[in-house]
Amino acid sequence: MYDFSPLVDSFSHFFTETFSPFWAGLFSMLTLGVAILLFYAVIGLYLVYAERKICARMQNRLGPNRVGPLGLFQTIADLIKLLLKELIYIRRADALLFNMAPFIVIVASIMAIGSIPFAKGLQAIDLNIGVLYILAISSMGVIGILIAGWSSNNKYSVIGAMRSGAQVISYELSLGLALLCMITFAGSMQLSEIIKSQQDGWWIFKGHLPALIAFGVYLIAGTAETNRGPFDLAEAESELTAGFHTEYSGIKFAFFFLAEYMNMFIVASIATTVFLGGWLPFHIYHFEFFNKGMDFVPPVFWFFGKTAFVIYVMMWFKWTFPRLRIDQLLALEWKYLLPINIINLLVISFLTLMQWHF
Amino acid sequence: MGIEIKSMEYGDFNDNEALEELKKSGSNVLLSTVDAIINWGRSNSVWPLTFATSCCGIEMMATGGARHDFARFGIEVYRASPRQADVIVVAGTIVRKMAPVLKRLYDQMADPKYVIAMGACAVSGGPFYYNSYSVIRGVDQVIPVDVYIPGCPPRPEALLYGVMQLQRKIQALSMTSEKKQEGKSHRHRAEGKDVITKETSSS
Amino acid sequence: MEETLLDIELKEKEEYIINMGPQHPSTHGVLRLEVCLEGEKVKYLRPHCGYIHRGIEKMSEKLTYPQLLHLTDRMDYLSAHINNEAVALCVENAMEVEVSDRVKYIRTILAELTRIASHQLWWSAFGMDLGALTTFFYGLRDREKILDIFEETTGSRLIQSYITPGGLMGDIHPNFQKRTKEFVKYFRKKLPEYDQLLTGNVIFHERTQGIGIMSKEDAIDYGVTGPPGRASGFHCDIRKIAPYSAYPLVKFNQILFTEGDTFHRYLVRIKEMWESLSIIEQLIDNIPPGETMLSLKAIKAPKGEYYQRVETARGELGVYIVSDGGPLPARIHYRTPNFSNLFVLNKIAQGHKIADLVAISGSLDLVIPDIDR
Amino acid sequence: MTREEMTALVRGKFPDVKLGSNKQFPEFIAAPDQIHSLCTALKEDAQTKMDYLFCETAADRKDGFHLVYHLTSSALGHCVMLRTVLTDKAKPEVETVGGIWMAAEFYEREIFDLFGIQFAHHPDLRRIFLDDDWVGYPLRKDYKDSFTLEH
Repeated sequence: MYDFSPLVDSFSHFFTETFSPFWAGLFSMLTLGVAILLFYAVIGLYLVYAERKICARMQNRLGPNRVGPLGLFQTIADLIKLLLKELIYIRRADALLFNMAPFIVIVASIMAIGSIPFAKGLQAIDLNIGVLYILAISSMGVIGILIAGWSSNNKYSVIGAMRSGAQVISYELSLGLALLCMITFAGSMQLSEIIKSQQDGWWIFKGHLPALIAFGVYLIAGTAETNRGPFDLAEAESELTAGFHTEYSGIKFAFFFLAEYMNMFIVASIATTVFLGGWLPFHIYHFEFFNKGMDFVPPVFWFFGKTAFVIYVMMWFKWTFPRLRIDQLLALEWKYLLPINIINLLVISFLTLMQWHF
Repeated sequence: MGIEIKSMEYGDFNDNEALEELKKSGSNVLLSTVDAIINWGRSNSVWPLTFATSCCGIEMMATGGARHDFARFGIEVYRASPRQADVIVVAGTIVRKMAPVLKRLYDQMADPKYVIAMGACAVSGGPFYYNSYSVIRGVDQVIPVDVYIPGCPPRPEALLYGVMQLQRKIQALSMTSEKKQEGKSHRHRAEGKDVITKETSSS
Repeated sequence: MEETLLDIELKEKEEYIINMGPQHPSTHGVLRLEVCLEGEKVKYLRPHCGYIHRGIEKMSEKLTYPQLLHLTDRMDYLSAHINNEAVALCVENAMEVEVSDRVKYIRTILAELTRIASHQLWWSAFGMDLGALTTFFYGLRDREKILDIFEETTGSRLIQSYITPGGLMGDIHPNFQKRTKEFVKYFRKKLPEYDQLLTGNVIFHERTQGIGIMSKEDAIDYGVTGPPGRASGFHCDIRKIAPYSAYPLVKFNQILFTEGDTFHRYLVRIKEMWESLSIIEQLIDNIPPGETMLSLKAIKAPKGEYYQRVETARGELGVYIVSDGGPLPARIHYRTPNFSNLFVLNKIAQGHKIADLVAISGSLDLVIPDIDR
Repeated sequence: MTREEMTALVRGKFPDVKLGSNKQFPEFIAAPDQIHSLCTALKEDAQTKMDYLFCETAADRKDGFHLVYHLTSSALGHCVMLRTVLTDKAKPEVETVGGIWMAAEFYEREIFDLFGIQFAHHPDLRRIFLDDDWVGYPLRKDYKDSFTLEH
């Protein structure tokens, strides 16, 4: 019903028919790039806004409400200010690395967005190893963080970066294994295929208990991946002032700030795609009337609704839990999540072999 | 409590003379539009530095708390790193040992940066004006101040009003003129005496 | 910053030194900790204070007793009433006058309200130190209720200077009793919420239990009083040891633990809030009539030396007055609780992670102007 | 332990110690070279067990710097006040009691900072509140600087 492929196809037809192949490729890439950047900015800004409103709600406050209606333009004002703020160059800092770091972080998250399926056909690139691609790209961000911490010539930054490095590398394992569980179910790494395999039910429902466990592990590991919530050790305001981005000002700081929120969005959208059926509507088996109604809601809404839910849960984590300590954080990963995950993977492989899932 | 508090119209806040003076000068249409956008952004997003020395800091925390809620104005993003902060609210006494540190903090901040002197101690030394061998009599001897908030300690409402004054002041500034440093008052020490020279009205 | 001998010495050894403060979110003020790290582990640390040393003791030598009282609020501003009470009691003892029962009752109620307000703020800030940001708003929400009561009676929210030698600045507001009772009722319901949010949290337990253990001997040796001392089993509640004001009349428990870790320092304060509520409840309905200010001709301490100990929210506050008989003290010294509580940090934080250092210093509940005076 | 018992005990061990006039606590005035051994004795004696030094401070008086120690016993609950007078205002010096009570180490740093009293054998006698290059000792009565505004 809401298939975007004809629309996307007509665009690409338009380009290929009007221009030579080279220019067509260039123009379509440019269009996509601009679209993704715009999308990135809007989502990033409004995630910041949402977080501020949600945390205000949890804390009996109002949150931003003066700039524009309901404070909707608050983050835009922040962006304008950050854009025009002085960029401080740190003496005796490694200038090249120092300037490069924010770009690595932000490029990693922009690249990951390219392969997220927002709706049927609404996907910049449908790689046949989509899950692997996203995992690989989004974990590149940690290189940016490490470089930022190292090049800042600041002791707090180094500690923050080292923490972040240890954390992300460890939790990458859980993240990957949790996704591997679902890949075992779906039998494909292509994101569109994974969604297709959920047409008769989302994996979180079809996959029995193991899928639920994998989802839980994924959420924890995902939160840790984004350096947020109870796992925000890399920044750890009360310990390391601002962690790895202590020395960054103006728009470079804004890059880190935005990338954090975009990473959260990416993690949430992968969770949506792999566990919660992506843009597929919610169906109840043999309840045709209800299902029809659900089908009526456009897939984009389904996708963003589910993503918003996962993001909300992650924000909820952040505003409720105290922060873990670095050794506890690593203990949680290596002593609990990893073994659970491996056993879970074995169980799921067995289930898939026996064809016991729905 | 049963008291209905009517919200104050924005126009009801009277500008002080310094602000009126700043607003007077004109500039061309294009630049003033750009100015307006920039100033809108800057004035609505003043992030304070997590910095407090004494009692006023508690009232600053109370302002951030649920009842007064700083966040409504978009000021709740307390940054612990001076690089990312826009305004330093000097909440509390500054003593001779602290003054170089404060100066350094101010220098570490990225432009445009603003200073609010909160409380009697930061304005003038307050209760420690006389007989104290270590208290700096007013933070404006160390760094330029944009807005003074009297009180010991000022109520959260006073801080909110001070921040709103700062916002209005930012909106009156222009990027073309040399006004960035205007409207800040310094106090120079001349021959051991404090001489107050407000540089607000010079242009 | 100035290069201390220590810095130079350490450079030679190539140790990893970080400076926490003077501007650092977890030092709650302008304390500077010179922390030597090995990886994330704290090898040792050196506190540097004086960034808010205002010379209150010197200033007080030029002020009369009712005047110098105003400076005491500004030392430990979270225990302003109790600081005032300490000076007032000391001067009253010196003059050998006794205030009416009404004054004693009101002073005690205000002191306990102050204690609750202070612990609420500490709870807020402690949660923040550990990264649980929501506690900040829960604590401040309830604290505002107490500040309302203060404001109605004393005219000020934080720094009151309401208790003065000879009595009180004025009588309590007619609403005082009603609103205090309302608050007690309200807060009895809200306190369990604190437990739900933080005390029962698994991560919180992990972060605090067994961290920064202070033995009873250390507590006594370093003179650590107040909740940190009592968490180590040091019987140091001045309200019990040397009762003053209306404390001899009320029944309350001194909260004592023997574990002495961060978690028990936390627990002492939570339980103290319950005790304070019960003290207030015992007194609030029984405030006897009487005058609120003695008619004293002149407030002069006779020649001699006087010492008064009181229990603030952070521990033992001692006021030591040397008088030559005039209206001004010849020397006044404040033995402030935070000064003694600070230096034990090096001892108990060694070997822990830097995140634990933040938790430990948070659990000591330091107010920096009280250290530096 | 009552005031009389305390007096008898201290006078028994240290006959030179004079009795002070403080009404609140039993007060003993010892010579500067005696104070360390008096403190040690008070802490170690099983009858006194003065293990908690709750206040140590100084005062600038006409006859010299008065150094005042307030001691109490955490187990037995009795208090005592010790005093020693450093008559040489130009070069006041006394033995540290930091080895007996850790708390004293920091009180003494404060006293050194504000009064300029030297504590012999103190492990870390530096200024605590003021800058290292501060001239003078503010709590002395004759302290003058160009910064202070007299009222």
